[in-house]
Amino acid sequence: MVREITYLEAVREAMTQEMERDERVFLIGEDVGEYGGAFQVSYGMLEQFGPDRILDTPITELGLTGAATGAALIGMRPIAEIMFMDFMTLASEQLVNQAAKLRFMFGGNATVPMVLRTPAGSGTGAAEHHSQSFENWFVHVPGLKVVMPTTPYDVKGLLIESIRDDNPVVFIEHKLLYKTKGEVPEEPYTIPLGKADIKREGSDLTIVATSVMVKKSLEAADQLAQEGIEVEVVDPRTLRPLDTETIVQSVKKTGKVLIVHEAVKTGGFGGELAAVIAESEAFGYLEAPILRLAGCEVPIPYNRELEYHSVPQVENIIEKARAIVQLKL
Amino acid sequence: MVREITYLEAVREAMTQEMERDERVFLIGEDVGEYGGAFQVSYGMLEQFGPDRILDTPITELGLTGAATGAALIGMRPIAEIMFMDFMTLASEQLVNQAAKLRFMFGGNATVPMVLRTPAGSGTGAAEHHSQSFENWFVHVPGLKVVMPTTPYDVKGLLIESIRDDNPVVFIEHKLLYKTKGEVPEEPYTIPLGKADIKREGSDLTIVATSVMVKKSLEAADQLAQEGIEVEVVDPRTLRPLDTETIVQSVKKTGKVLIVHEAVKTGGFGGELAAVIAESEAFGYLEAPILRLAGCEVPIPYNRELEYHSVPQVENIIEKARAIVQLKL
Amino acid sequence: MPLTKELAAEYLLQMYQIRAFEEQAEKSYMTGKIHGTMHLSIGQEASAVGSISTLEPTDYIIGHHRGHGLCISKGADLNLMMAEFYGKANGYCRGRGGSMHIADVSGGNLGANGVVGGGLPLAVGVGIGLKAQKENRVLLAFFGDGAASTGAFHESMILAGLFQVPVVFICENNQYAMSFPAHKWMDSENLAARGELYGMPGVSTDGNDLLSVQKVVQQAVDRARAGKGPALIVNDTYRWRGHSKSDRNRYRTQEEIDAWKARDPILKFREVIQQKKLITEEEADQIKEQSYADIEAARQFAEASPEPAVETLEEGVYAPW
Amino acid sequence: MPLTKELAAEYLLQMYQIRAFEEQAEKSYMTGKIHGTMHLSIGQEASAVGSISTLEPTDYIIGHHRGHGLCISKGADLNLMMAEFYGKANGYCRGRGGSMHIADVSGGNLGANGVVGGGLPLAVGVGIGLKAQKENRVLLAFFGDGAASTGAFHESMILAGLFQVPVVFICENNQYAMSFPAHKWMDSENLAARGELYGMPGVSTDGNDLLSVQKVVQQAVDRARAGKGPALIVNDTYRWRGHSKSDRNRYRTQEEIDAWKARDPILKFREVIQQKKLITEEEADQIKEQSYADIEAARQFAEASPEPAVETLEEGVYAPW
Ligand SMILES: Cc1ncc(C[n+]2csc(CCOP(=O)(O)OP(=O)(O)O)c2C)c(N)n1
Ligand SMILES: Cc1ncc(C[n+]2csc(CCOP(=O)(O)OP(=O)(O)O)c2C)c(N)n1
Ligand SMILES: [Mg+2]
Ligand SMILES: [Mg+2]
Repeated sequence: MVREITYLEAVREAMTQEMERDERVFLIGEDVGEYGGAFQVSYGMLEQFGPDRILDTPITELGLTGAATGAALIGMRPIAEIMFMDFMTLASEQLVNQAAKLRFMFGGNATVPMVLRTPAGSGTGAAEHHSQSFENWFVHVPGLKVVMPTTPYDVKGLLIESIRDDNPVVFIEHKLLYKTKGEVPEEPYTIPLGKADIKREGSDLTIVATSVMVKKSLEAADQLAQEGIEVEVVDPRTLRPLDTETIVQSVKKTGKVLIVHEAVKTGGFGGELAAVIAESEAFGYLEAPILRLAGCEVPIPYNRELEYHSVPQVENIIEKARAIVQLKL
Repeated sequence: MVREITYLEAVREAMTQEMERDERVFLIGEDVGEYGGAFQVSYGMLEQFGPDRILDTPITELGLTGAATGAALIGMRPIAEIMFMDFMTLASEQLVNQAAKLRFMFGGNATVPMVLRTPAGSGTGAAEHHSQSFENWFVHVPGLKVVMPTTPYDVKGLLIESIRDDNPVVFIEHKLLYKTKGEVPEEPYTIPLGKADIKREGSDLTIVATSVMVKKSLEAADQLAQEGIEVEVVDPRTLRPLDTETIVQSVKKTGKVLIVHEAVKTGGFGGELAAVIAESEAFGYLEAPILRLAGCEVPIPYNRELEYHSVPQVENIIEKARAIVQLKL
Repeated sequence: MPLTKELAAEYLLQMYQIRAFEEQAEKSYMTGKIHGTMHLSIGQEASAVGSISTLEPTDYIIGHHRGHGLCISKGADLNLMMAEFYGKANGYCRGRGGSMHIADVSGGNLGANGVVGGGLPLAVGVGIGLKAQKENRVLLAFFGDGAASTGAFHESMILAGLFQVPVVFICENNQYAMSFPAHKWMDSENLAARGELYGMPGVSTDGNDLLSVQKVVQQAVDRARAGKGPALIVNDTYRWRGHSKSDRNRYRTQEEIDAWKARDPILKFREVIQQKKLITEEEADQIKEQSYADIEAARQFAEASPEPAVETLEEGVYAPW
Repeated sequence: MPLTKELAAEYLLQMYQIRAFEEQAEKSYMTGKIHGTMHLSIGQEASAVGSISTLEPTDYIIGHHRGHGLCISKGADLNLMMAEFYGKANGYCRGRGGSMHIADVSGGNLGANGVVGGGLPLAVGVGIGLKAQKENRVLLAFFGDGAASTGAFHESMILAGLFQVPVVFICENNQYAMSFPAHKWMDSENLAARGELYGMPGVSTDGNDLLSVQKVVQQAVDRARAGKGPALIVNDTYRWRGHSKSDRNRYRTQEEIDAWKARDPILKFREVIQQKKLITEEEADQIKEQSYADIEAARQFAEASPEPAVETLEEGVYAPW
């Protein structure tokens, strides 16, 4: 049987194996060295690779993101870590205007192979400034690829693929998934970007969910199965490029769809998913409106109860799914 | 007959009249003083109000946005200008983490009345770093309001309303509209945020468009009318909060909808619009898929021809609208 | 101002209250009564009290993530503060903000910030507003050595110098930004030297000596109030505890920690005022007991306080509500 | 290096080519052959040529929005450069970049940037890469006085000093950021003084004197190549033209402009080399004619070149394509 490791260990193993394989790969970020990263993701890597390949920076989100971009521009393959997704706001200029555009702007005569990793999400009581999810910002930027993995297996395969990809990839992890375990082969392997994964097959309803909401949707699906409702859970895994085909086929099969993500509903990635379905041939197969279940229209509050209720939970998914299947809208 | 002025003059008049009315209002930005702003929007205001109320800053997008936020926090009503929307990337931390969240984070015991104005859009040959539109980034942020006016009349009424609003408002102008003229009353007036405007009535198809695309959609509608196709053009004007009601009613009436915006299609505001329609009661009235016509998946190139073809033009709108109405998809 | 018996007792009380608050915070966390994280300012009490003791009640402060001590020095109600730390409905932020965002706008505390350096641009704007409002108020803007490396710091200092705002920028240089040692890119003198280049006086001082902190900050506050513009002050100090609960202290030695503990800002101040006969050993001990009792009362208040109602979740996002 | 006849002629030619390119750019714009905007570096030729003349062909530069002169100094093919300015298919960026984004990565020109200060973080990363690649290459990173006020500058200087990258940061202080006068917050000495604080030598020089620019940059380049880390250099200079086509020059006086024109960097260099008998009046005039002829040829090449095909619009967004 295959070895089990955590999501966090899968991130570390992917980075480590790629750094062993390719000396152009290095890690740069705040407290990624001795401290091991705020979540201990890179713990031990400084000892293995030394300070020339594990670069600890002062608090300079814009600077370190641009540094990764510049290094990539001359043939290095950097991995940059932004400690919390909330601080991607500070990094966004270099990511959006430079990393994403340099190649096109220079007529295709430049290549920017880099990965920008960052943990998103609420549930840790870290409040408004350490809990956000806004992956759709980067989905909206041509030149970027956006990956949002759910399982340790997907993490390792997608991160290795992202490091080997010749484009800037935003790799969004989730704090609540770091400690979750799963089977992960020891040897390096890749999962292509742009391929969705059907995490559970079902015939009554398609749930398209991302990141931690895939986990919650699977829990919901198990309980719904006991009521005889068979839910298909589709995990896009890569948000840009998006595997529209797999999503559309699933919706054509079930005729009903629920979109679930943690990010605030308005302006979120769920809108893109709904639009992709509504403009596709699946439109003709829809037996119910396309519904979204997503974060409330609030910043993430500190109080545990309020925080819990500001993003979708298993019971909310069950309720919404049931309503769609029973067409009680 | 009412006096005609340009969109640009309407912005200036709204700021000027509010500054005359309320001494807490001031303007801060790069080159907004002697230079008159990169587009001459604030030309003459330094002479009228002096350097204590027209604050010229060095190049400090993050700093000046935070400065506006801090001033608002203690009772001032600042208007900040970011010279090009592309540089909102640099301002986003203070706007998203501070301006948008302070009130909620402090338990409702803070108020942040400010307006952040910025020109978006392509068509001026300014290339990748001076042509972007990504309004959906800010639509995705609870605590912000987002306004995107199309006509000189709407500009004046919405900007005065935004300045008087007690929340941070992102006010997105369009470079290509600055020189367009329209009737604008001389006295101050307001237009409520969150109210869409039906710019043209029609029965065959609803086009929901924003900013310069409203203008292009109206041109398209005139030509389509000659073919007997009656298009209804809905201009949300405010993107957050969104006037869902008006949009849904229009779609229920026409049964067909085309969404048009300049921003890149993937991850854009069109997704939100499509989702809002697809989850509404209008869903049952749809006779065709919900289609989006938006910017190509590229940064805005310099070459005039390429730039022209990277965003929707009148002929593209006509073609798409015709296809939907004739159900030739 | 001259150090009277009353003031000496007041400062000592505040420093002990800070120490006691932080120790209680740690206990509450350890016993699982708090989720999330927190940043303790034990060892930095003199920087907070020495700086803020120079203000009028109508003046303002802006804090940072390690801000409990700043709130207490600004006169926060310990009950409401502890209630917020517990995320309760009657806390300063109705349980929305918690440890990292305690604010009391009407009381002149414009809040802590979860974004390192995030308070600095705000400080410039507050300064612009204070200038316009012409009520001779001033703002103390606190930040850490880590915040000084952010672009926000550079832009804010330039704008502050340009507009000559009545803001005193106070860097609490506790030598580390999480695990990153300040000395790798600057030290307190180096940082203070930047003041001049930004168009304002810059000075560094012993942040563990309440009276020397008070002296330099008072001068800067008087200047600012007189319309002579901003200043940059660096309080050289140290945090005894780890950065936050996730800290394993791999990046520093026990010797270093012990050496700084030997320079306890509270004991240092006690000695001074006892020597000056401004207080007796017994009085000082009573004050210490008093402060721990105040915090214990606050804990009980907080634990007895109600949780915010879930129905209120969306309140306060927009004005009015 | 010693100033030979050949080098003197070469530098003069480059400066005249820059001047001629900018004058042609302005004409092409005025006659409606170009849309968009452009930023002319007339008056700053010595800063570009003096700085870049210190490099090996395998070294790198990063430019900024006023970067035509930098491209020419780095050895750009005038035809491909003019073609890009015209937005043609055979331009350096296939017509995608235009005036503000001319780049030639394989030729060591990592591009101009439309975001003020946007090239500085990139420069740090290039420096990190050059260190790792161990080929003793160096990078010159150019930026304006306006870029120096951005947070990107501060963070980049700290990182450059920390990692001791082989990068020479060159500020072309032409006294204004659009209409904003640098002197309101700094001057060349003030800016150069920050180098030390960031952990690198800082020096300012007469940016209109090619030889003094070359001298200070050469020292910095040699240091960087020897692994001794980065440097900050400020070339004090002036732009003769408005900021861009939208500029009405309201913020400066004709007297000021004339005073700087009297310090024409090209004439200044001509005098020096003629005095040193490195060139005759006639030879210098021939070089001038030659350079204008080169630019005229480039104009004809550009105007005769094809527009990019619309079908190619989406090429180059992602690798591979
Ligand atoms: C912009 C930003 N980057 C990173 C973090 C994560 N973080 C929280 S506190 C901290 C260290 C701050 O150091 P300093 O400013 O010296 O304050 P101290 O913690 O030492 O009191 C970091 C890196 C953050 N909150 N904000
Ligand atoms: C981040 C950013 N803010 C504003 C602008 C608009 N802008 C273009 S050039 C310029 C002035 C730049 O001044 P400086 O760096 O001194 O270069 P110079 O134009 O004087 O050569 C400004 C404000 C920009 N391009 N980027
Ligand atoms: Mg610190
Ligand atoms: Mg300049």
